[in-house]
Amino acid sequence: MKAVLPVLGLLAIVGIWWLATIVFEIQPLLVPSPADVVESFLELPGYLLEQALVTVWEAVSGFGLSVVAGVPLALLIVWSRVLERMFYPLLVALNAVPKVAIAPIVVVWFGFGLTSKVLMVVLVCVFPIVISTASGMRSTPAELVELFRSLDATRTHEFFKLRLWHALPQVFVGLKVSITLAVIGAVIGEFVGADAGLGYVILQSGASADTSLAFAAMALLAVISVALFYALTWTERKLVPWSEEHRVV
Amino acid sequence: MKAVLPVLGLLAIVGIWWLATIVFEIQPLLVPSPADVVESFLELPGYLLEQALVTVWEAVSGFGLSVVAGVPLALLIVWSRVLERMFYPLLVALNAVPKVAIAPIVVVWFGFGLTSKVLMVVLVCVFPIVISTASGMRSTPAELVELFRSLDATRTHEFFKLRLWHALPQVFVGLKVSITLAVIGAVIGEFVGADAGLGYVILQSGASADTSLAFAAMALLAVISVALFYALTWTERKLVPWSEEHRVV
Amino acid sequence: MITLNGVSHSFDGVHALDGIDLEVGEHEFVAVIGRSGCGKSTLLRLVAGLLTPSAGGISVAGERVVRPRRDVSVMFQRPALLPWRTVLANVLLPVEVFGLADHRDRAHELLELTGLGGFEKRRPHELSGGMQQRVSLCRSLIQSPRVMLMDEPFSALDAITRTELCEELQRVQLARPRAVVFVTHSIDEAVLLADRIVVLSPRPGRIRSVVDVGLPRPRALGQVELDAVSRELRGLLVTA
Amino acid sequence: MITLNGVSHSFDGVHALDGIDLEVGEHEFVAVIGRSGCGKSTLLRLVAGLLTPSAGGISVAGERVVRPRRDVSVMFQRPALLPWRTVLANVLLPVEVFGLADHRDRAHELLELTGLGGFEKRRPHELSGGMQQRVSLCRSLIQSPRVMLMDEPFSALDAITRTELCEELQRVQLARPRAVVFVTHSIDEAVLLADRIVVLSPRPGRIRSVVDVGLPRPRALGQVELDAVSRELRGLLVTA
Amino acid sequence: SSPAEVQLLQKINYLTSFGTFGRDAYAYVAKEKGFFDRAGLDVTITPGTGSVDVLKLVSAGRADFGVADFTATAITTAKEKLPVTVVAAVQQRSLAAIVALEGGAISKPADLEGKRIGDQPGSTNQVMFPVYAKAAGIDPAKVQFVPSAPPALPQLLAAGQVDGIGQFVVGKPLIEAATQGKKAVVLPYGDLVPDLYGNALVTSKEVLGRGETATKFIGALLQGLEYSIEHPDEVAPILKKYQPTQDAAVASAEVGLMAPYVRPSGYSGPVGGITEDRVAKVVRTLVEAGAITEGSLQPNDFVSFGSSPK
Ligand SMILES: Nc1ncnc2c1ncn2[C@@H]1O[C@H](COP(=O)(O)OP(=O)(O)OP(=O)(O)O)[C@@H](O)[C@H]1O
Ligand SMILES: Nc1ncnc2c1ncn2[C@@H]1O[C@H](COP(=O)(O)OP(=O)(O)OP(=O)(O)O)[C@@H](O)[C@H]1O
Ligand SMILES: [Mg+2]
Ligand SMILES: [Mg+2]
Repeated sequence: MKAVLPVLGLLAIVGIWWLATIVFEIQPLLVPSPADVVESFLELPGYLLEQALVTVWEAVSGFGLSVVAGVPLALLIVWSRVLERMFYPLLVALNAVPKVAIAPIVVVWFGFGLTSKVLMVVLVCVFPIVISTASGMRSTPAELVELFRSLDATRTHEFFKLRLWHALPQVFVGLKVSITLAVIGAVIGEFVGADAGLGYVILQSGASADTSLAFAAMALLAVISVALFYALTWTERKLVPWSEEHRVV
Repeated sequence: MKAVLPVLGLLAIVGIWWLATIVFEIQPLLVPSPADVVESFLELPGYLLEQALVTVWEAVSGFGLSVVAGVPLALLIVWSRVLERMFYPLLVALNAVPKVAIAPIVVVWFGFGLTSKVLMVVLVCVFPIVISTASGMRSTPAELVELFRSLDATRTHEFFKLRLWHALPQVFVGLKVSITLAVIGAVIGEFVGADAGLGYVILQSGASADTSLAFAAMALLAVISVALFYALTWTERKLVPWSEEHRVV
Repeated sequence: MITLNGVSHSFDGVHALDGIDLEVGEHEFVAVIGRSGCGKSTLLRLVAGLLTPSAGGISVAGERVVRPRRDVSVMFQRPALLPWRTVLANVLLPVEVFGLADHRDRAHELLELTGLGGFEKRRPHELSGGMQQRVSLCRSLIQSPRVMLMDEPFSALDAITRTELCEELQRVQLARPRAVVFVTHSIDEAVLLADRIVVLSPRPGRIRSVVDVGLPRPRALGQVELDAVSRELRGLLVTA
Repeated sequence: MITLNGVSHSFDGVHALDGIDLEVGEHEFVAVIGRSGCGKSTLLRLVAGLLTPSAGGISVAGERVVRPRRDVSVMFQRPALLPWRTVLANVLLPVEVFGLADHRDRAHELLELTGLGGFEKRRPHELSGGMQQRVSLCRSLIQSPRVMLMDEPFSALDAITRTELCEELQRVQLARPRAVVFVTHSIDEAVLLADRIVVLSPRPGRIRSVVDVGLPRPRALGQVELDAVSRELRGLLVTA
Repeated sequence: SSPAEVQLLQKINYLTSFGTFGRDAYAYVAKEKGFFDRAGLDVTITPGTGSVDVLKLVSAGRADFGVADFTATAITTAKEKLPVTVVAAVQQRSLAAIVALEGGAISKPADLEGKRIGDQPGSTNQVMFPVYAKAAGIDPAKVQFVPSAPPALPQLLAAGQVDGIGQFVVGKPLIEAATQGKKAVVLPYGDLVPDLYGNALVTSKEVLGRGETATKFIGALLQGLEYSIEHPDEVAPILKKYQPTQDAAVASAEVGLMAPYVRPSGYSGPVGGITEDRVAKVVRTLVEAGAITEGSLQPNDFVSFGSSPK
């Protein structure tokens, strides 16, 4: 049953899309019909899946790095008002720089290899993780913070035995926002200086006006994101069973 | 005092950047020195500020629309498991489509005017707002939900008098993530078809290899984002004074 | 007014209530006492329609309970105040939800009565534990229900305030009687207020015995007649 | 052990405590009673070093209190359990924070003693209100502090459990006396347990009087001598 | 080849001008046909993302060679003293053109007045338009350029958002394939401004300093270019082998179209040849067009005539 609904939703959307391409007689160059897209995919299934794997790998490793970097960053920010005041605005500023515009610089710096793509992913992912983790840690109920104070707990304990745990559900919100951005980050990295990955396929097909192929690649991206997203949701359920979100209300 | 720390942080970063350009003898075409960037800005201050205004307007109106669309969407998703199961995956999928890749389609559809940029902003912004609002509404403490149930409150009341209020602090996390993305969304929109805005400036300067001008535009983008971000933070403080985050702990 | 018919309830792995049969009259004040964790709150939740019994049936005013009813008010064991609302707005919540006419005066009256005058504009986190409980009490009193379910309403209150509020509750019940189910840990309180007292045995909660308090009203704490009933109840609780 | 010197405290706009002078001996059990909202919890927080007094000075073991100390344990009015920890892990929290050797056996013992045996692996939201309070009690008992601050530790417990735990507390205090400040709403409890009872007047909290309970130990609830003191206290509270 | 031989191969990083289309396929041909192997080179081909990016990557040493538009290279080096230099002209005439759809508003240069042309800001097509307009006898001020990103151009044209787009001549089959059978009208700049070069092979001065290797690479790549235009039918399968997403028909057509630009009728020099006279002329034209300032660029600043094919 559970699986039926998303499939229904998908069918509804695909149906509307198909109808639109027929009714409005949209040129395939602009928006190809679902059939065109499927056909494009079936022409090169092996190749596309291979490229998809490349992108997944970049996205996942960048995402992992972002978690490893972002959570401690959030900790530092909540830990010290001084650090927060000094570097939080910079983080916001960094996040606001359009990644598409700095992608070439990143490639110049870090080469055509995996590094530059992973870095792009990190640049895109880190901010949502930091901000939601920080906000989660800050929203720890006053009564629990008081408990730790009363035990004269070190700040390390306050952070690792209390705030981080309390923040976990919100950390996951950050992670879920990030994971879809991660895929996009990888694609942007691939737009500049790559010869593999779905981003490269999109670039190629865009430039050769092969819109159905681009759509096929984007559909794959969507599938990847949805899979990664629900993998996270599943992890959350396992890891945060006490969260209000999972109680039957 | 408060203002001193961010300025210190900024100076530290600019200092490191400057040093790097000198020590590694980086070519200005790749990374210009801060001096080059300031010079570029001072050459065309009026023009750049005008372009900045264009981008701000696009970002802010798109952001506003995203709030107007995203919060009700989150409501629907929390309201009905069926709707959630049907459309949440699609939303995730939509978010995973690289905006850079669909920007051309948006422009083709909605023309070179404001509409296409605003739409790009909405596409970028809506997801973080939806996901954090939904998660905030879901995490409403069971005891408060039970209170509303015991009053036989309508679901409308449950949502508007309870869940939405409870979610407000988390909604703001979503908004803060979105606002910086909004600026990027506007820029991506401008990349594809515009004759004004900072994105256009970056595109133009990129093509003419005027990297300092591109950096000046990006610095402006960063300033805009930081300003918008802290405007939101300020609003949050005024609007959500009960939040644990604002209690002195 | 309230009928429970062989009601049992289990939470995964914990058997909380077992075979409860109980009848509460239209104007009857029934107190429920029992060891901590024996299922008193669960019992109230079941009657309120917030939980569905694992077995047995419950009806209120002749209708099977399948969901909460507006003519049943619940005061929870924990204050459950909305942190973003002022004290006054918290008290007015049921009125708002029911869409009733202005009850501001009534709210002020109740707050005054419970000693919270002057705190109307404060937020819950600025109140002491007992004050929060009183706000929650005011909130449940502002509805005028046919059935009142109260879960240890005075547990966080000092002896004096508690006595005052008990007297107030007696007065209200005499003037305008309703069906009340009142969970308490204070035997004296139960004896003072109740027509009948239900003693539950420890987990799983079963009805150990039902004691009729056949004493005339109004009663006052410290009356010698009450002490006898209290002693009887204490004995029942120990052997429950 | 504890010395308060003209201690006052105000929260923005609310004058909670005013000019409190109090001395608690090294092995002395002091109960604090007073109307709800009179500043009892605030008093404990001040002694615990969780709040800084607006005026006056506090010292514990001869040192000025500027921050919480590890030899002072606090049991809060609300359970304050960590929702992600099991009951056992919640009880073991202080041990973990202090970095002490394994206290698992002690924790199981305490849980057994407070009637929570079998619930070690449950999470707080699966417990009744009284059970949560008992977990919190176990957590504060697992530390072996020189000073114990307890804020209405038995308020959510039934009469029987309460009596049992009171007796246990008396036993512990006789065997290994410490300085205890014990906030309660139950006059009987105060008389049963305390060496001295501090009566606070309503907001702002001032010391109305200090009653010495010069009765031999162990005491038992229902003793006639206790009743006399109880009556005196009730009178003081009413006129406080 | 045995491991010992592999040891000897010199590693070279090469960037195409933009993506991997028929017009850039000659590098794959050189690789497939073993021209690189025979020159003792192990070449890695990476798709480029436009002239300025290629110039940046080459000057930063991320790539040893790359292909960039000659005009863009001239303009960029006039602005920034980059350590890059042109070593060969891939096309002897500019590929720049305005492309429109048949049956639309544009069929000859004179139609351009009052029309909207979509193009990337700063592209050769846009920069050189005044020169082209002058040669065509129209007023450049009367043509409106709508800035937009390269991948969006065919779609904008197809959707009628613009009347024409800036495109390379060889883009014709692509546009026609994309618009499903509509014929494209191509107005090549090269027809009226024959002096302009098309793409150029650029490298850094540092790589040139390595001597032998550079010369060998240039030779092998141009051999691939020559082979491609002589055997256009062989190009498509080779490209498809390396880049499965490419449309073989479009790729062959592109190579076919490109041939007369690599070796125009009447051109007697070598494939890839570049001469100081013509470069000087181009620089002058650029100054006239206002793209660079007088005296900011000398031919020897950005072209290494000594290394170019003779
Ligand atoms: N964080 C706070 N902010 C503002 N006012 C507060 C705060 N905490 C307590 N107060 C006020 O201080 C006064 C004393 O509160 P306190 O919690 O000490 O009372 P208490 O004696 O413990 O009452 P109770 O018996 O109800 O627990 C109350 O009037 C309360 O409104
Ligand atoms: N949500 C829940 N999930 C699992 N078990 C629960 C839940 N709520 C209550 N229980 C269990 O049901 C039993 C009865 O709980 P209930 O809250 O009804 O007790 P109570 O009589 O109100 O106790 P108290 O006097 O301490 O409030 C307890 O053993 C408790 O562990
Ligand atoms: Mg209960
Ligand atoms: Mg208190």
